[in-house]
Amino acid sequence: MLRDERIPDEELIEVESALRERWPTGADAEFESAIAYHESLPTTKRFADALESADQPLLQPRAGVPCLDDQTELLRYLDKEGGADLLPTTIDSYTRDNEYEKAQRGLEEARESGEDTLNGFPAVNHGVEACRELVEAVDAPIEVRHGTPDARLLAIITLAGGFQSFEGGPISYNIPYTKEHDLKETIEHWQFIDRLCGAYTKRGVRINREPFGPLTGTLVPPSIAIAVMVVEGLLAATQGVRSLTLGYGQVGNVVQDVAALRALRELGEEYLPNDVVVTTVFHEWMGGFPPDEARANGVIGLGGATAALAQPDKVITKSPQEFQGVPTQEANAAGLRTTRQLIDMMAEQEIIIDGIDKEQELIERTARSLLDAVFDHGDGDVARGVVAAFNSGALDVPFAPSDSAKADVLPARDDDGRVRILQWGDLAVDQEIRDIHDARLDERARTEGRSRSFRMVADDVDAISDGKLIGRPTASESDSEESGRATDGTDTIGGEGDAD
Amino acid sequence: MLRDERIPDEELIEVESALRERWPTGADAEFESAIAYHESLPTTKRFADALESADQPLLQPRAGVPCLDDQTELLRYLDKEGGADLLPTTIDSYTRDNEYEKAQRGLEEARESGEDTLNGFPAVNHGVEACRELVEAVDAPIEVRHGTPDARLLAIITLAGGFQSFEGGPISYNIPYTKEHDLKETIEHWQFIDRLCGAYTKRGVRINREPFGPLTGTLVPPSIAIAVMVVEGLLAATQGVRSLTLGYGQVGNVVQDVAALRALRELGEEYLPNDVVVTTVFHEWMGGFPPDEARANGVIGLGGATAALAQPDKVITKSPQEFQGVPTQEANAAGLRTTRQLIDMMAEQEIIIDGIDKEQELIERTARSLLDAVFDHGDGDVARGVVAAFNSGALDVPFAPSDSAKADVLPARDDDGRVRILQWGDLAVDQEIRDIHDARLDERARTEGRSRSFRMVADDVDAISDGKLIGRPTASESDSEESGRATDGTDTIGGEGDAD
Amino acid sequence: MGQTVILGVIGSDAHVVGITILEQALSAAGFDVKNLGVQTSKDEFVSAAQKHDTGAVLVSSLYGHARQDCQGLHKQLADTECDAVTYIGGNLSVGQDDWDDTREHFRELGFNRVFDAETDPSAVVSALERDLDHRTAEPETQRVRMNS
Amino acid sequence: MGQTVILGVIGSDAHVVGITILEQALSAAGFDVKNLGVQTSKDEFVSAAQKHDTGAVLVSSLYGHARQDCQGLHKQLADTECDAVTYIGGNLSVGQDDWDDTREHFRELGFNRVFDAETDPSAVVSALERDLDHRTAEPETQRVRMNS
Repeated sequence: MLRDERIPDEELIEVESALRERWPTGADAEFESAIAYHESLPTTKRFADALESADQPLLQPRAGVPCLDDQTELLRYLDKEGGADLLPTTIDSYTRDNEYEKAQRGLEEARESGEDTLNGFPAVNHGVEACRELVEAVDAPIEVRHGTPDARLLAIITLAGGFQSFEGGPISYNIPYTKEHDLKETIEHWQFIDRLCGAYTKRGVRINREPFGPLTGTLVPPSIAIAVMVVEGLLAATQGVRSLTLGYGQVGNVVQDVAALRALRELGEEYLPNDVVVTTVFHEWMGGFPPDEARANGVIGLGGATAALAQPDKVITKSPQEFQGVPTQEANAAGLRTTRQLIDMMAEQEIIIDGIDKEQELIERTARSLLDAVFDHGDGDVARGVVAAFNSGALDVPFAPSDSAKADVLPARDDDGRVRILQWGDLAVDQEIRDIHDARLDERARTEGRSRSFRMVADDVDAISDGKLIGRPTASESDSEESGRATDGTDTIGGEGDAD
Repeated sequence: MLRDERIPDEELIEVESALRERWPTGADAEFESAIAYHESLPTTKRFADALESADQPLLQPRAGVPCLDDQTELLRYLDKEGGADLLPTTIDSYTRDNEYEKAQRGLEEARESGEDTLNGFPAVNHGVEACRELVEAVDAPIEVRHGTPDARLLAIITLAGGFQSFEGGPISYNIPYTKEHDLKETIEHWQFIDRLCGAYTKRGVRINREPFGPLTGTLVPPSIAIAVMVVEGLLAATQGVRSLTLGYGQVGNVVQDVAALRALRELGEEYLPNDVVVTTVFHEWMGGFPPDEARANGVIGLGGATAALAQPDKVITKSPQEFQGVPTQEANAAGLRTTRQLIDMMAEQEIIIDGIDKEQELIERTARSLLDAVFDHGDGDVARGVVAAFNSGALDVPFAPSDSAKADVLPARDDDGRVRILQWGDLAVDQEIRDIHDARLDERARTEGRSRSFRMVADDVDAISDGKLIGRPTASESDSEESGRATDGTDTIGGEGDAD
Repeated sequence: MGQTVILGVIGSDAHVVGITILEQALSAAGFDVKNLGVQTSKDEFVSAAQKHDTGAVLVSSLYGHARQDCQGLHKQLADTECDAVTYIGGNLSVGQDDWDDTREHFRELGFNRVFDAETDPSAVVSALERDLDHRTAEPETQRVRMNS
Repeated sequence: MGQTVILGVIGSDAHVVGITILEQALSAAGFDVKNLGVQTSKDEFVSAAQKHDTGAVLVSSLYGHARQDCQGLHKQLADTECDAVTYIGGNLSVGQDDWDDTREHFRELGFNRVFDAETDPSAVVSALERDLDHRTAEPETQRVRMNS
């Protein structure tokens, strides 16, 4: 039965042994020699120390290609030309689905053809030694970034391979990523991973863990993201994790983003045990990007400016080629440097913005309400509570594809561009808070001369890629813009005119 | 004798006739037919109306190439691909020096070779008809941008040619641009230009005038820039100008930039007659740019964000290729779009920053003190006063090459990155204000563990192109950074180690 | 109105935002929507269509594998004597393929309408209203862009 | 110390920031600086050098026309029996010319030291201290970058 309790040593060892047999490379992932290996690494490779001791936000990109030498070269490039402080290794999709055989075929094809036949680095297939070669080949600490619901074997191999940070979590790598993975089972899998990190930690190798804060990446209300981060943090802490980086994805409203990052840090420190070092990571806009590098640079610029104001411990940067998928290494490095320039130019300025406290209070109050619901649903057990809360809809994530969540919640921006909740489903939030959101959305509805509806959601989802923050009714609907548009629209049937 | 008095009709006509004989194209610049031409233009070409009625900052790039068809194509590109709201026509350097024969040779070479042998559009040589073709060929209103101390013939021809906005002014196109032009004479020349604009205005063709706010473009203290803008505005208003756009160049500190733009608008409206419509223009960073497009985009991003906060009426954008000189049209359009994305994403957010009022008060107080000195120096006559004030150093511009200014003032950033005055020369500012600046610079000196000195100025001048706002002592001086640097320095002789 | 419409993301694609919004738009327009969610197999589409005697099957795909994922879908629908209209929308090809070719390909597979990823939900609603009320009208495919 | 140093921007170039800061640096180091300002002609450099019996002539150029502007400068200085050391610094060539070629060119014109636009003023001060105290040392040219 699922419980938020530390996995006993013998169970850890037993499960670990069984998992290592799932793929030949598991054999080399021996814990004692891994400890010795970590101890042999220079202090500059200590991810947790580097992150926790920084006095400015550290920058980290995303990057993963199939072959070891290409991945080495890519990371060196991002270090040298992008000035990344922390490096990533993004894992391929097959590995995320535990399809190691497919990943193996992809890797072999990549080696033969020289093409990137996988969308990431298949670390399980590469095995412990290759991971260590990668760790040694670059100067900065590296994190495993993926999106794997059952990442146990990936964790066993990459941690033995010298990585000291591991992204993901049972909710954040289930609810936004898959349809059918059972949440209860995913939690058990991540309890194992956190327990493994705890075992390293106990031996003096503090593995940094980073739940994935942006969730579905699309207008996620900060309170929901923060509640999920705290739950994942609590589950990890129980298993012995002592370095936790809680995440949050930019929504694009400066006040709300700064307030959310402060609330995240505040609640993280409040809810997590004192012996856990809590840091925060800010993800530059994870939603749709403009199909234009110049405009994309504007989005990245706002991300950098927000990071400068909010001072998270880490920033995951985007590239100007975000729209078209995986960026070139040059574009990836450019995103890092644009962000750096903004942070460095703004870092020493004292910019105190009004109203952040008030927004932070609203976020914290809502997040507490969701966390209370989780504890209530589990009779005090956060593991059982979170499963039950997602099941009842008391905790919910907008646009969640997972069958484990109701996904009844729909967000929309208010008249100031802050993300509010339009449809509540069964979210465990009291009427007073709901009234605040409703009032703010009504304000927007009045401004736009339309009623609150899913159309706002649809418009908001596309707004930033269309060059705005808020999805206001378009000019062709309100007839206020110059010609041209109308002409362009004549060959569309069933256009907006028809539909209204 | 120089006086701030309206040029009589007969003098205007007499001088205009004489000037029109200086170059063959002058003959076509006939005032009455010009009025008729302006009246025939569609309302969308009315520069002043477009600018004054906008509800969001309008964007305008810089751009000028020698040939008419190329200039037409360039402006169309910036309109279509850059989304410029207002278009420029930047004039070449020979024309700025009134060297029309050299400009003619350059233009002919350009036509033959197809190369841009001039760094701008020689409007005098092109003449009235070509200007009109250009005005008609593009949709947006166009402004003449140049840097010409004696721009009288240029004004006669371009205004007759259908342009409705004319950049520059007697101080702002003398003090930062030339060494030997006499300020008194330059003022007389601009009185003529403003009087000509006034004549158009009186006939219903409101010509917009835009003094060049950034001055030397290098750490200009806002109070100095604003005092110069007000003086130029007053001189123009006397001659009948009724649409004035006062300028300000970004210094990079958000609070100071917003405060300065508000102070500019405030003092502009206070000092100028009620029948003058005052608007403001914000120039994205005019100092040295990073030699890297990605970092340059960061600088532009901060410019866009500042514009979104300060809401000037117009923004002159920079391009990511700023470092290398004249940008390609693609880069120019990219700068426009990056700026637009930031403004559009931030426009609807209410972001109220603390401390702007206090900074604005300090700027206004200092600017008033400088303006009082100008009035005193001229016994109430602003034209004579400004000459005398520059002569005595009561009014001064840092890094001014002109013999008409003392250029004894040296600026430096304080610990927050705001531009303060390090060396006062004879600037007409009382001890109380000086003490505030001194205290802020001492604060920085303490932070950096060095004394206040010109080294701060030198470091600040390069800081943004080096990726920071404030020119802190570099790592090699303070020995706090990783190796590498020291090695790079070994083959330099007389390096910093020697000098200290 | 009131006709049943089947909606889902085909294959192993987990992009949920589009169908979430489309579901809302269709419900608001009075359709009875069965949202099969993400990662829906061909078989699941077919059996849902059969079970609900559906008027329309709306397939979404955003991860670039629609060609493979839809292979045989129309044959299976025909085998169950389902005469629903079928739409497909999303990022229907990998890379920079020409849209006309892409549309043609999916028309040949049997889709009545083909939409790109920029399509406004209201365009789908209007098309459905048309197709389900006026089944005699000749089916068309078109590209509808929301913001260009 | 206390030796006179002539400073100016040659030709029709109006870039004033560099020499303003250099003037401050040289004054602070105890040199007697005559700053001729921007847009200074060859003749003005030569007559100032003659008038002040200067120890060094420092030429700045940032607008890319230094080659033309400096043509004949050293001949004129020699004609007036001026034996000042001469430095030049700034953006000394148009476009992406190779720095070694540029430096070589200005050495051949007669400049004792050639600096690029990234030079720290303190490097110029140190070089001058060296050259004016130890005139027997062999003149050198080098590229000094402040921040790389």
